[in-house]
Amino acid sequence: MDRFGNFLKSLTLREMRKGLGVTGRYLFKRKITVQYPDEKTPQSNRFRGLHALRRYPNGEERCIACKLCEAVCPALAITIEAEERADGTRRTTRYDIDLFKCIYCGFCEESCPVDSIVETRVFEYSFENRGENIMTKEMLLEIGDRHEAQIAADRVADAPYR
Amino acid sequence: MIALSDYLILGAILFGLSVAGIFLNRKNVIILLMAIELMLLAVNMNFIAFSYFLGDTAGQVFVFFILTVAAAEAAIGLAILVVMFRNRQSINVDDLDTMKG
Amino acid sequence: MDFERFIFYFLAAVLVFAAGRVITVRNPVHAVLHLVLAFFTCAGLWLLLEAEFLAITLVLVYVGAVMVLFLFVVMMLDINVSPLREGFIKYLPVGLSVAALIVIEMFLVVRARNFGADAVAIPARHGVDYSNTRELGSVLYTDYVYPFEIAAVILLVAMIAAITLTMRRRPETKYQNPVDQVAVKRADRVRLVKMKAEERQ
Amino acid sequence: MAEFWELIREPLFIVLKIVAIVAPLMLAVAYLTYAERKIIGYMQVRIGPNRVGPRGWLQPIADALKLLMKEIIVPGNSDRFLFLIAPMLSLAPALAAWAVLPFTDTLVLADIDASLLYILALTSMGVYGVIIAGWATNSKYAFLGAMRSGAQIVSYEIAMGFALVGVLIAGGSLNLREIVLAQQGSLLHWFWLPLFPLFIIYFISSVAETNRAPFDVAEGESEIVAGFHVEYSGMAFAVFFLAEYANMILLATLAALMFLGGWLSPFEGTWIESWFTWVPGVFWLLAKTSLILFFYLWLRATFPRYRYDQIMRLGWKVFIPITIVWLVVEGAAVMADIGPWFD
Repeated sequence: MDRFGNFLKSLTLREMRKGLGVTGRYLFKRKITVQYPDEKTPQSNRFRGLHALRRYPNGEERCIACKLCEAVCPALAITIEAEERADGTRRTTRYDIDLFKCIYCGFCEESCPVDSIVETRVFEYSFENRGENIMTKEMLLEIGDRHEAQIAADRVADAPYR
Repeated sequence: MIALSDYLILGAILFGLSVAGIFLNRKNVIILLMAIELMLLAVNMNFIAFSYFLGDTAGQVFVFFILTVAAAEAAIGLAILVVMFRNRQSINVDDLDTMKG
Repeated sequence: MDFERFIFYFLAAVLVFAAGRVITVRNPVHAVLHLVLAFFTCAGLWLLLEAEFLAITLVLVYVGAVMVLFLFVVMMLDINVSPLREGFIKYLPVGLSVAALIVIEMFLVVRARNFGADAVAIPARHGVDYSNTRELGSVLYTDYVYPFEIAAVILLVAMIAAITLTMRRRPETKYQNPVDQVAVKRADRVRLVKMKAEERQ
Repeated sequence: MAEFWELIREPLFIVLKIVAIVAPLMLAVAYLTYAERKIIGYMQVRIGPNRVGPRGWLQPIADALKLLMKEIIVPGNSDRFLFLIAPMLSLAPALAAWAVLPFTDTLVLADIDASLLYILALTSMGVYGVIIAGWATNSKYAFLGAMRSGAQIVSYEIAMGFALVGVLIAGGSLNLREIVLAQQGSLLHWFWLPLFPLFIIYFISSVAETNRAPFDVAEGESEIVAGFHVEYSGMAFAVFFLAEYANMILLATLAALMFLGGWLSPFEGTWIESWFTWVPGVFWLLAKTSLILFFYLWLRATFPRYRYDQIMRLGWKVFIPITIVWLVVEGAAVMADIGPWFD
């Protein structure tokens, strides 16, 4: 009897009709598409996008070339060279991030003792030529300057959980 | 207008070509099968030409039967060919020599 | 030269060309495709002879089924062509002369003096309400009904023969049975077991 | 001059009629792709293309322009001539079959007697484009796809042919126009009702015949990339695309003609019939065709791809027996003059 029931079920395409019913219902459901360039989904303040190097309010760059980020980077995307400056402090002479290697894990941000290297909310960027994927120190600092207000606000908002 | 002889000569040329094909490709079973198909086509051509010019449907009925039998022949021929290839990795007529003694 | 004549000579030329390529071309796949062309042009010629049903059947059965079978076999079998071409040149003179002999003999029989327009009158075209299919069907299902049934049996026999010839059971292959797969219920695969939690030591 | 006009008048008219059929067909193909993307998008709670032109209406034209401007790459070691001719071989039968399709009682390019047979013959030609493309490309994926698709098309043609035989028996003619006229009466006189199993089988086989989801193992993106047309690009690829959709429209129109009463009004024989007398018959045919095309898209949005052995099993072990059984039932019904259909 069970076999016959199965036979009848497959002959009358029961499962197929059920499936069609599901898709048929969804045809009339409200669409959840976000029209991307016009609308955007909300971002978390922990969003990990393009990198930036920050400065102190007096304009001095934060990075002290401790190379913790270089050491922790699982993708080996960060290259740092450092020298002593005239005033005796240690600062980087080169701070490169290869965005093709970077996996945006955020370890550099976590490891940084002075909150210098951070990942910003910027995610809409592109390269048109080879070599543009290497972010140099100047570029990173420039991004940091541009988005400092947002970066600082995100750090403050996230501070209770750290 | 086109006379009966035109169709018959065309059929004769087709037949001659397929005979030549059997001579030339005497080792390749597939081409042999195709030459036979071509030969049957020539025969069918004559049947239909006669049927039209003599106003008798019987010729077309024969073509119908030839088509069925030829289709059956082609199916079995190809099946044999596939089995032969499976056993000998070749479709060369010369390799079929187990009965030569 | 009227239009019909032009069509006839054009199709005949294509047909002879295609047939010639079938027997001379190196690659068997090309040979099959030329044979398809030959069948197709032949169907065109049959249309000139008011045999619509058979012309369409030729395309349906031969071009659509039999030649596809040929193509499958030729493409799937890994055939080494070069040893099969041996003797092509050697037999060329013999083959051509025999073929020429046959054609000449036939030509002597069927030439215009015996079967030309004067010997066999060209029949008038049928009217628009003439149906070749109906005509053929009425003959096929009355006078030739037994041969027709026998032809059906022959096809059946051929089908069974072809299947049994090429079928091979391969015991090492594993099969799935979709019927069983579909019929499976949750209860067949999952068993929920009630267990008491283990005592803490 | 007048003589010359006499000579070319008839061929010229035929060419004009062909253009009048093919041009709207091409447009329909273009907008079928748009409808497909929109409908499948809607079923997946997306909204589909909406950027090019108002509501995305120019999307198919943008796609066509893009494909036109792309380069046709011919792979090395391929059979160049066959490679280039294969797309045309798959498109030509799909277009040629339209010659015998009647749009209304009088509107048909060639009202030949064996039109259904002609269509069967031409649709069986379509497999050559696929096989030749797969072979000429000289690529393993393409060849695998071509073999799968060839076997599938040939197998499902049998089930489809049997379904058509049922229609022939019911209509008593091979002529499509007469088959439609035999369905006159009302909605219940159409052949979908007495031939319901054949209708379903015809529909599913036509999905398999056009290699569409859920029977699209021929192109199975996840296994063999795109099947027989992996190596095709630009316009050559577009022609394959065109052929697939033209075939879809052809088979849908055929279904509308054979099972859904073609250009006959669905309100025939009911009390509201007189309200719809002003609607031209072509409209009903188009509406029915669109309905069936919508079902194609619905299927694609719903079902996952069949496995190859399941496809073969369905074709040979399920469809063919069912059609044969139903042919016997139908034969008995014809002998017994049952119902409004077989008297």
